Amino acid sequence: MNIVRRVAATAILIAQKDLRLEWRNRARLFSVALFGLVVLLLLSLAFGPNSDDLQRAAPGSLVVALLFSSILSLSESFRLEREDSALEGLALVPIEPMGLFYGKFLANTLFLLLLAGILIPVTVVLFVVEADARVLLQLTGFWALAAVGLAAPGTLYAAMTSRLRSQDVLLPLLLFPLEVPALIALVKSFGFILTGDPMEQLVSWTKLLIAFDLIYVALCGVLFPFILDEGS
Amino acid sequence: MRPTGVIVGGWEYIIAAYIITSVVLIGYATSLILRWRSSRGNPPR
Amino acid sequence: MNNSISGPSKFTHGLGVLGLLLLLTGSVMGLTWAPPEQHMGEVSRIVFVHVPSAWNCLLIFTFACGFAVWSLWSGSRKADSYMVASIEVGIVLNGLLLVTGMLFARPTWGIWWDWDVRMTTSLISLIFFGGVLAMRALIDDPKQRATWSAVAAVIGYVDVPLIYFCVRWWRSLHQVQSTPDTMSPGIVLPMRINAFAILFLAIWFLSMRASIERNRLAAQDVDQPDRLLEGGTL
Amino acid sequence: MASYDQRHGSCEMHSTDSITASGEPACTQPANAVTARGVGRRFGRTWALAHIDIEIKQGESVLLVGHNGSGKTTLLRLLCGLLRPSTGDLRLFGSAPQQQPFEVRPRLTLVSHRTYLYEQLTALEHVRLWMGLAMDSTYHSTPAEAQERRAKELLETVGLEQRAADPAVQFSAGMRKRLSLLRTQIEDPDLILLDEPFSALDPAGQDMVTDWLAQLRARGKTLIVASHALEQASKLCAKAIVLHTGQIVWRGAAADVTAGLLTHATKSNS
Repeated sequence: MNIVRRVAATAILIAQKDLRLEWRNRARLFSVALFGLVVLLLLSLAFGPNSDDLQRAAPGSLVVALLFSSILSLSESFRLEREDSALEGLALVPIEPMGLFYGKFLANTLFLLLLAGILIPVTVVLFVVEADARVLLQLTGFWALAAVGLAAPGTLYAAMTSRLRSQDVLLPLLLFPLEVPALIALVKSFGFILTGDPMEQLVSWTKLLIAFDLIYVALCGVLFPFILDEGS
Repeated sequence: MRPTGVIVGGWEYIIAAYIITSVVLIGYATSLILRWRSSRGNPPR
Repeated sequence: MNNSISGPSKFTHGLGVLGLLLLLTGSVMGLTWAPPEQHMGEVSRIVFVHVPSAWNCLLIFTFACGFAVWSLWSGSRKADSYMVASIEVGIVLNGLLLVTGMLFARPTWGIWWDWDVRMTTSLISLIFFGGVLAMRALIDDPKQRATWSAVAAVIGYVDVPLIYFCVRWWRSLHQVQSTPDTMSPGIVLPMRINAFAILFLAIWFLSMRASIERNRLAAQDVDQPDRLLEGGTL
Repeated sequence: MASYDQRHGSCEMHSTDSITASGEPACTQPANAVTARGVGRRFGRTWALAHIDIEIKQGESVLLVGHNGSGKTTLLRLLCGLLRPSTGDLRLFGSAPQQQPFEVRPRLTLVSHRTYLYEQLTALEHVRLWMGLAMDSTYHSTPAEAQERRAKELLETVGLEQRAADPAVQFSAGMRKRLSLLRTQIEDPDLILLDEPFSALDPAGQDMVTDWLAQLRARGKTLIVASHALEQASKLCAKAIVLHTGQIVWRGAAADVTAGLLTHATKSNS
């Protein structure tokens, strides 16, 4: 089997496994989403009760809630592999490291998408935003783009920090600064989607997000095998 | 600010900038020398 | 295992002294000899320390990325020591450029902080590379420490132009970058002198910091204990 | 220092030798399963293992004995490439486990005291995951029913067919051990490293493992067993190595290893 097929086959197996574990652990998705809801609630209380203020704060609040809950789910994704040193078992097989990365990345991206499915409608309600089905779909689409760019470095950093003390501080410390371009692009495009886009700027932000995704999905895949080598 | 649009004065900011720069650079250099001494201080067996 | 104590060469020490002298010269020239800029007046004299540290900060972070790639490629201690040195020196210059930038922003724009392209970008890079150093401090195994921080440094470095580009779209207030052609020679010369001065100083910093790292690692080296028993092969 | 440099020089020579040997297929001498020369491993400032010289031919079985903290687990982890030696030259089947993981690792497996299981995955799902990951080129082209059948057969060999649909979190320590032992069947390695294979198992399970390992041995597999259960383990292995504080202090026939010898060998060297 050539390397690409091996990576793809491994990635699919790992993603299947992760999603299955995720499904068995539905309580986790539930609690992560609940955390996102709490963030949204706090932000809407902080910016409210004036509905104009709320509407202006809606895009930023949604992005912050999504990022905060994403961090929780990402840091969890490698805890599973550490519980019984399963990662070591995978290294012995030996598994294609890139396959492991893209498998985890895929599962994490899907998980982040699920989060949006819960948090976006709640934002629309709490922040008194007018939104029809098309708007909701657009918001989800942009989040999907950002989720890819968040899951790629997120998976890589989670793999590192899960082995360190005080991982809960370190993961956001490393990941949030990195996500600034995605965050700005997301806030801007959410704003345009919710309040109209007279200058047609949405296209350029989409391009920026896609470029961000491509760079990180490729770069993190290349760098991941280095950090997997526990044989230090 | 005068109508000509030229900013007048502001020497306190200039002096602060130069003092901070020199303090930071000298401070870092000192810390490097101290750390270098201590890293050399317990020579390996 | 190289157990000898490592330190900068005579040439590097000389470069450091030269950097110090040049910095004094450039700064005195900037404070006295250089003419005030036509719009910003005397306050423009801050650029003689602000702009050179910004240039060198970017250059040193670029070094850090190069050393990180070298470290991943070769796994050598030397590469790792220079990588951590460049990150640390880069952070010092980064902090410097932020503070002088704020001191420049207050009299010219009337505010301490503005979310403009360069300030935002340099604030984020400061936080990120600080995070890399924080991570390093938590890893005990030298090999793992080298690999992981190199991976993080490469990813962070790639992010810098993305942030820059993104914030420029987001908003911009910073003045258009001046080129030497539009500036009077009285401003260009001290700026260049200080740029080289800080570069030379930074090279001395790098060399010192890298030596410290290598000395610390060498102090960890312990020779194999003596063989207790001569045994045949099984 | 000097000895390290000499050793380093000799291992360089060794590596060039092996490259020419692999370049010329005429050289038919089978490579040793394990060749360790002057291998040592350091954690921080302490040496967990030092001056390890081992040669194990293919098909041999070796018992690894020593008190807790004598370096048995570290040695096993070095041998399977999970750890890199700090010094010395280590080769498995003629290749360095760290430099060529894809040549070496498919040919060996480690049954650790950790079981490498996912709490929420069922026994059957574990087996199928391992089968998939083992990258047997035939696996992905095999029809799903055949895969399923093979997975169930494998579970029967460890007596877990009744619990195939239960998640690992419900398993007792012994059942987890049985499930993790299954890996030695799926990957069909040439070299099997076992860290305390008898721990956590009931007598029936211990007999199962003994029979199983005897079969593997009969099929010409190389076994390295680290165990405190001297009685069972010495039945399986021909040779024995005694480790004490990270060094080899005794080598000989596994049958000669008794608790008395262990105390004597380790005491006379400390």
